[in-house]
Amino acid sequence: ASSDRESGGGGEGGGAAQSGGTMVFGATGDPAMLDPAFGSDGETFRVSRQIFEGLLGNELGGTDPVPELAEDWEVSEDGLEYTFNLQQGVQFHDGTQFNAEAVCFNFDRWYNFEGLATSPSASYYYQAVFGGFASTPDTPSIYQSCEATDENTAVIRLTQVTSKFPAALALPAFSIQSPTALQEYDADNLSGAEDALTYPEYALEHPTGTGPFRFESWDRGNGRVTLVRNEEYWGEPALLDELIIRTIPDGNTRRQELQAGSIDGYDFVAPADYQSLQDEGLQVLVRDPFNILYLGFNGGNVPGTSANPALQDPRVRQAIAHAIDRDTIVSSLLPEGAEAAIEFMPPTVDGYAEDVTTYDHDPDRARQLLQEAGAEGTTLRFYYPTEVSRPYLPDPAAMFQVISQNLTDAGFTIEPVALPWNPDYLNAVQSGQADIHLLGWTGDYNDAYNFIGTFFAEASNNQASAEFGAFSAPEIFQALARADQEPDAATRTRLYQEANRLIMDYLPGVPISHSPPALVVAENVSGLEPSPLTAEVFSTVSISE
Amino acid sequence: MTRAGEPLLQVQGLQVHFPIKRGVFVDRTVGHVRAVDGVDLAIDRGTTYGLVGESGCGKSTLGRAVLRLVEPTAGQVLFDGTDVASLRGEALRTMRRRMQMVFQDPLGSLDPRQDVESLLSEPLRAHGLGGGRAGIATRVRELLDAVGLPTAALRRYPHEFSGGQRQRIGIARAISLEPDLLIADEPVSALDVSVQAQVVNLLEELQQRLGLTYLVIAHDLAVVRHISDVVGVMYLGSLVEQAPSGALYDEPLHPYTRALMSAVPVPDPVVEERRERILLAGDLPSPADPPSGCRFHTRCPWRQETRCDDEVPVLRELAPGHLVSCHWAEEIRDGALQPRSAEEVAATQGVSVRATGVEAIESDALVQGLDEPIERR
Amino acid sequence: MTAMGDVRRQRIDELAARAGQVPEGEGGVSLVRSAFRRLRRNPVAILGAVIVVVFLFVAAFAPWLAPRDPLAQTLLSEVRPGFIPGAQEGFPLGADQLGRDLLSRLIYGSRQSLLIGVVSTVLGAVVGMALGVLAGAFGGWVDTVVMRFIDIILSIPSLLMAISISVLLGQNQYALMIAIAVTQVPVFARLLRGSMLAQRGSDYVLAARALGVKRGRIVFGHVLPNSLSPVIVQGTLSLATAIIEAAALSFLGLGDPDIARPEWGAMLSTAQDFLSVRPELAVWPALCIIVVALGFTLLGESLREALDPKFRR
Amino acid sequence: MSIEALPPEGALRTDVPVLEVEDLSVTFARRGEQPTRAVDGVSFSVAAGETVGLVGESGCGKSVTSLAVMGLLPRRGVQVGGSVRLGGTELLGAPDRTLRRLRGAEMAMVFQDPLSSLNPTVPIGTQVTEVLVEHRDMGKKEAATEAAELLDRVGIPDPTRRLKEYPHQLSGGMRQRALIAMALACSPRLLIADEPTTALDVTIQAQILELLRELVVDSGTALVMITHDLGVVAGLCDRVHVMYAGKVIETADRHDLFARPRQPYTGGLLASVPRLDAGRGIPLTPIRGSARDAIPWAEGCAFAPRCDNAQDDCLTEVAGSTVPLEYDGPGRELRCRHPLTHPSSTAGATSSGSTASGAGR
Amino acid sequence: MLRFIVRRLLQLVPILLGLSVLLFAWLRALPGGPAQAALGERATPEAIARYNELFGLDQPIWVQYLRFLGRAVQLDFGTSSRTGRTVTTEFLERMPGTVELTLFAMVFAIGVGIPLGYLAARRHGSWLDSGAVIGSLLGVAIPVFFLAYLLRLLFAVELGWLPGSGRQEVRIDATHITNFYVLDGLLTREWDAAWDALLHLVLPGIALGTIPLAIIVRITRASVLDVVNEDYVRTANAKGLSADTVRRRHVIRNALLPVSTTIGLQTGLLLSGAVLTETVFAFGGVGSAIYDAIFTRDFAVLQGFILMLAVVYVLVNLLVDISYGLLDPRVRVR
Ligand SMILES: Nc1ncnc2c1ncn2[C@@H]1O[C@H](COP(=O)(O)OP(=O)(O)OP(=O)(O)O)[C@@H](O)[C@H]1O
Ligand SMILES: Nc1ncnc2c1ncn2[C@@H]1O[C@H](COP(=O)(O)OP(=O)(O)OP(=O)(O)O)[C@@H](O)[C@H]1O
Ligand SMILES: [Mg+2]
Ligand SMILES: [Mg+2]
Repeated sequence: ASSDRESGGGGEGGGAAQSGGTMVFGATGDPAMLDPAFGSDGETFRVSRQIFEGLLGNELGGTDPVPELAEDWEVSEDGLEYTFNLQQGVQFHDGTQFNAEAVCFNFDRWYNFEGLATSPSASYYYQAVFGGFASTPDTPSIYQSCEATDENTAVIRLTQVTSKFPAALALPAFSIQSPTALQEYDADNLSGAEDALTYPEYALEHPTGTGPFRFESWDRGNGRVTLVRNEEYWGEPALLDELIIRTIPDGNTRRQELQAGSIDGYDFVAPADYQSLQDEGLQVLVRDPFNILYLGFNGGNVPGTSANPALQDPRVRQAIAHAIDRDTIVSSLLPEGAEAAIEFMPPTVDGYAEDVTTYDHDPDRARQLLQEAGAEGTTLRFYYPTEVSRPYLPDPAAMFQVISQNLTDAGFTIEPVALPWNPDYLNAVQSGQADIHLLGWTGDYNDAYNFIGTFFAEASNNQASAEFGAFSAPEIFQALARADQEPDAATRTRLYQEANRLIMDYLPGVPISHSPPALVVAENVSGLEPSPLTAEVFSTVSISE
Repeated sequence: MTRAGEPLLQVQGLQVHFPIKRGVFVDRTVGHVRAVDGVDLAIDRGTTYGLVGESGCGKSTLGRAVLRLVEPTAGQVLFDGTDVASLRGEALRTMRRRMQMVFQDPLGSLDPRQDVESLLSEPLRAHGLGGGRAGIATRVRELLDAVGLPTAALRRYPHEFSGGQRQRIGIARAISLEPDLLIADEPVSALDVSVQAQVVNLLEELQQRLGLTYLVIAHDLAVVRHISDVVGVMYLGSLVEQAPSGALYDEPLHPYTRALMSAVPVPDPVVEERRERILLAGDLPSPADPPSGCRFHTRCPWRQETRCDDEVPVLRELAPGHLVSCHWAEEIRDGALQPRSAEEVAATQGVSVRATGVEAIESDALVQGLDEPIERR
Repeated sequence: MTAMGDVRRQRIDELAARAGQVPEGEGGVSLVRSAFRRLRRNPVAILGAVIVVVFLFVAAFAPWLAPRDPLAQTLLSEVRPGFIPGAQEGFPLGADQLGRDLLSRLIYGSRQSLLIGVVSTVLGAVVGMALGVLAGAFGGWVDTVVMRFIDIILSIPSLLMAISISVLLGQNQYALMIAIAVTQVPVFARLLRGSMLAQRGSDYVLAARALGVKRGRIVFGHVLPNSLSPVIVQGTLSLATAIIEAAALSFLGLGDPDIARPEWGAMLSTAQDFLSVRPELAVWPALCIIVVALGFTLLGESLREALDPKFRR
Repeated sequence: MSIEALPPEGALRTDVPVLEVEDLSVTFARRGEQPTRAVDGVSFSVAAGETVGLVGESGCGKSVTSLAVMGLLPRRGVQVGGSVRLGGTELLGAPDRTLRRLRGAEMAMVFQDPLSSLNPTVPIGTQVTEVLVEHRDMGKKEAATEAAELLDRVGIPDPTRRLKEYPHQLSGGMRQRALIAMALACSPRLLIADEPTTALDVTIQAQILELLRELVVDSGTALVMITHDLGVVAGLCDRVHVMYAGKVIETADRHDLFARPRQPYTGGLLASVPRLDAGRGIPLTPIRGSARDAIPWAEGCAFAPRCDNAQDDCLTEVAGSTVPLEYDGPGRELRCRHPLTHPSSTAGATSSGSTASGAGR
Repeated sequence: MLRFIVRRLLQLVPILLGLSVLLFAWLRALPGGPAQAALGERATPEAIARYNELFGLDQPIWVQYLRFLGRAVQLDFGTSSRTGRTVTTEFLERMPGTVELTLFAMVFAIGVGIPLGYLAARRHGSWLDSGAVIGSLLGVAIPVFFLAYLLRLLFAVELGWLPGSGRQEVRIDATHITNFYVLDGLLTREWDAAWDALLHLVLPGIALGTIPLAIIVRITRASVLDVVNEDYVRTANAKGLSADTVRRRHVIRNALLPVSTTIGLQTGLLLSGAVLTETVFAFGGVGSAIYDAIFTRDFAVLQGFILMLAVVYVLVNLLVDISYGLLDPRVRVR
């Protein structure tokens, strides 16, 4: 695994990477706190990824899980028991030893969360992967136990086979933290009042991991987190002396600050800026697209839902799909490297099917379908978010306007509804208030279920989530469930492909595009490898005068 | 009109005190400005009562209290037998028809946004008088004619007229309701002498024609004397002397009246050179903290030890219809007492000549204003 | 000779008749009209008026003036993330980020921008004035209550206010106008109250009371009309600020949800994302906003002078 | 030098006039508006110890004349013509520096409204001492002592305390006294008083007039008294100039003027004033119309429209020339073609008939 | 005087009470409650219900309000749902930045506005006059986000003279005692830190100061025009004072009276309202905190901040009124 790491350094023509220096990186927001176990947002993970490591990590510049703190692992026949052989000679930042005990301490910690820590806001990823807690017998957990069979071997048992495992262990949420520090700083003691969680001292001041950087300080007033090189790092030590992550919410400000030299790089480059930044000699590092943007339909076919009646007619849904000019959208609105999507997951994920039903841009066909369905002039309440820019949706308003124009051209009537992203938009869309809406997803790890399972798995009672009008399509639900529980990778891939075909036949929404988000760094920065998961590590980065 | 014998207006023991408020949560009254402090007077039908006095002595307040434009603190205002103070709401409004007022500032008392026609017809409409649209139009023209303005004035606005013309409009408006009593609060003091004479003539002429009763307030003794039958002299909230105008001029009894008379310049160098002047020391004391005893004792050239300082003189009738409130009126009249000079008076009164009292109230009002958010832009 | 003498005699009589007559000229000159006359003589006012009139004209005749459909994404297929087609045949100012004709959008944008300005100002003025009248007419505890209420509104950041309103009412152009209007309410209320309180003590109000004019008529017939001039002035200034406020709100994503409908503020804020590609997209709408704001402000400023009692004659 | 140090009265009464105003004219020309000539060829002179009165109705140009003398008219939009000499020095066209040196030191002015003429935010003391500091090179302390003396001299009791007070803390009479104190600070040769008592009560007015009278007598200051109150003029002035519509229409010695007014306007003014010593009930005899009815002098006698004596030749078109200011007996000048005659019984003569009936209709 | 201050402070009570009721009711009435905000994109209804139960959000609103009030009087406004720290801590950390920024903006607005307004008035009708009026207006008519962009483009990107965002250069390791960065720099004798913090105030300060600048220019101008026509200025001239004395003692002093109230009012407004400016300059003050709180439905922060700002606002206004009394003897209180 460590060889992967070493090979990553020389991205830029192998120029001798210098050691030293401070890098300032512009982020869009403050981290929520610094304990990744409680984290669920990108800015928290951007910091924790530098401080912490998991048993597994992500392939540099890719989406596949690779060994990190675990040298390797074995899976039992039944797929329920994982044996991890751990790296030796690893120390936490507080000087304590990393070993199997520490690993199990972390797993047990998660499983034994109580009270507020079990709320979804606190432990979203744990619940997404493992289900319930020891304290919540109603919601079973797929975690059974962790055993340190010796100093460097940890055995983890599950109650159920899942395709998420072990890939999910690469998620930053499952980073291994120092048991001593966790205990000393009361890491599990989430308190709260009324409408807020109060994080313990550990999460605010003492995040202690094994990663290449150590936490130094967090200056909230000035919006800056300072990390310093971990001199005792077990692998190749970081090149930078210091990594400062600074919050600059406004995109133009970020760009101008980079141009002025106040920061050395930033994330979430506006697609329009890719070219001009490059022209100025800055390095735009485009990530491979690992996301999906779709236009969701409230096309449920179950009586008693809030679904739009017209959208229950497959012809109307197909008409929408034919109306949308994805190629123009991709070429005009999305950065170079974006692709039109034909299904609800990116091609790089196992389970992608080349041969799903496709719906080309064909306004005439759309009109015709609409006519057949007797739904010309159907009014669609088209929801789109404001005050947000997502990797898959850099400019929601522009996207809305173009699609809206496409649909109008095809004979629909559009009633726009704009809402602030969080919570209004998400709330409205997920409770099924929209007829059609824009939404998307960036994958957490290389797993089909992480995409289509999240969208179309049975939510309850033989129905999909309200976002898609709670449609009922048992064959899709079954296909997804079967695939998720299939331990054999090849079979699983086949099952997911089947699920994708079913989905695109049913057409619960129109997949639109996969879009490559980018970061940008100054000319003198080298060694930053863009990650499709937006999980960049800065240990390979160096900065020259 | 029926009870011709008795006076049209009778004021008895009228007091108007303005509270001085201050407080933390709720305003507490910490004192009173005794603007009018116990005034009795009576005005006979068809006569003119002139009221003179120094600025701030309470003349306007008295006039306003009679019309109930300010609430009297105590006392009675009997208008044609009815106690005005007891009237409320609609009854008061109706009563106002019979008592009207002409204001000192001719421009300020006319709404700048109303043309003359609307100015004059408004009171008629407010009281449902004039007999409809056509009736009102005729009446308005009559009014204009009565005050000597051409019909062309109807469509014009107050700012387009000269001062005298504005005052005519004010008078026309006041008489539009055919009142019995007209209170004229300094009707001419804002006007040039030549125009002042026109307005004074007009007032007299109207009185003759319409049988009006006047209460004329002024600080100009000459004007008051010219048009009044009876003149009252006010000092610091109360009447100090009242007499038929001839009598008052011929033989002023109160030291203050004497001083006032002697201070009025006469446009005749010969008279001016001969005239004996009685200069007063200092200014009007604060009505919030009036001097003890005789209110005038702080400035009085005839002040006598202790009695003037301690004992409040009452209004006595020294001659028929000639009332005066001075302990030493007879002695002064007979020349038994000699006046002292202003300097001497000032010296005996020490620093009390200062007139900060009034000012203190002024600033206090501003402090009160401060409690409200100061209006800024 | 005698004939001549007669003529002169006549002239003397004429002069004599003139003395004591009201000034000549047909019809009275109302204050508004005399203010208007002064405005006409003031070059600053004329400049302001010309600007405002030109933009009103553009707004009124937008369909005839605009060369193209402001919504048609004609050049969209030529747009690339780092490239927006510039001026070309048929597109005098080039296209925007969705391939729409910029000039046409600017022209149509005047409609929405002015509408937002006018509606929200009128709304804010009406509500604010209602509060102001309440406080100014009754005084006492009503005044206290109203003014405390205004204080409360004032101490809430206007942005929060605007956002809450658009969240409460759903995001639509009316919510936007209401949101902007709410932020204007305290200004109008305080202004009118202050000016009414000042008027309340004036002699003509006392005169009206003495004449037995009813209270309602005194307030609405006398005090209010005479208190309006600062409000009118503020109104013109508010028109300008409303348009700018609309820009700020759409910058925050709280603008008109029908974003295809051109509006300068929204155009300017969307253009922020393309400043590195085509700054003109921002410059033009910004220029429009500035010029209109300037027009209204100049007009307001000269109205202030024209309505100032000091200059009355 | 203090006031007491001045030479005694007699020595100052020389024939050399302190102030000579010759053919003074002031035109206001606002952009976009008709130019108005507020003062039109006014000439007069004042000798030391002499009091000259300028009388006339509101708007006749009294204040503008005084401001022109002081050089206090705004620069822009105002044209000033003629000549103003103070002790032989031409003031019109003199540089600002010279004027500032003279103002306050050689010539001083007292204004009508004592409250608005005092700076509300500066203590009285400072407002008095600043003149001393400016013109008499005094130190702060010395000036304060001197200022207290000045206040005392104009009759303000407890002057040391008053120095620290602000204008609003003083009564109207005291404010006017303070203003006079400032004017007197440098014992100016010329004092112009522009309606100094109009805003005051009669009793206070009497105090102030007394003060001015003493001043002229004691220090020989040349006083220009501007007023519309003929009573004030009668008591105070040596010579009187009656103004109408920007021009002097009659000039006379005080006694002459009141005894035998020649201009119908002057006569009218005198007849309009109700007199304390006249009986009740006799109607006043006002001039009809108001000052606004004046016609331009270029068309004829400005007073003609209101004048009962007006004849054809009061108009320029007939007479061929404007009515000139002419010699009218010793010490008198008159601008009238049809003056009043038999002036010994003015009031009676003019009151009957036309004037009264013309009034107020 | 003391009585006056006490009275004004007591008047705060009803304002704060009214404000708290209003805020509380209002914020709770907004769709998408705190649970949704806290739980994020894909929270299930059950999770939300559990959250609500946990935090008592399912109880009647007045119970919630009383609980809130009870804690608020002890200056406990709860915890930010975004940062998990107490609102009071957040406020104390954020307020100094806003205070520094406001002060800088006002110094800029006053320093430029008063002389400009004075000159404009003295040259009434000249090009300088029109230029000052129109120029100050331009700043107002440009939305602040665009102005920020232009300022930064010129001074940070092109010229590189000034920092374009933040409160302090992140590479400087400054000690913070009071969170007033400039002051901290001076206290700790870290001169470069103080200087750097000051430089960081310049661009946002200018952007923030343009509106008060425009208002100050206009009011100064109008007020000077009024004052030069006052009788007492004529008196001062009649006394033969030097032009300089007249200007200083008699014109400017009085002309500044109305300006001073405006300054106070604007200061009050800036202290509570620099939301957009602070956001586009990534300036860590209360404005940007409110902005974040608005978009994350951070009710505790919104309530607490706005109530505390209302106190600041009223205190500033009180200060203004007191200082007005000091400046103008006519309204001086005893
Ligand atoms: N509304 C009021 N509140 C408090 N004090 C008042 C009020 N109105 C008048 N005063 C005070 O009452 C006293 C008498 O005032 P008033 O106006 O009656 O005097 P006046 O004789 O008419 O004076 P002037 O000749 O100046 O008009 C003054 O001291 C004045 O300050
Ligand atoms: N700054 C000015 N601009 C234009 N016209 C002016 C100006 N100042 C005075 N006038 C005009 O000059 C004329 C004379 O005014 P002035 O002030 O000298 O009159 P006055 O005799 O002092 O009157 P009053 O008795 O009312 O003080 C008036 O008609 C007035 O309108
Ligand atoms: Mg009065
Ligand atoms: Mg004058």
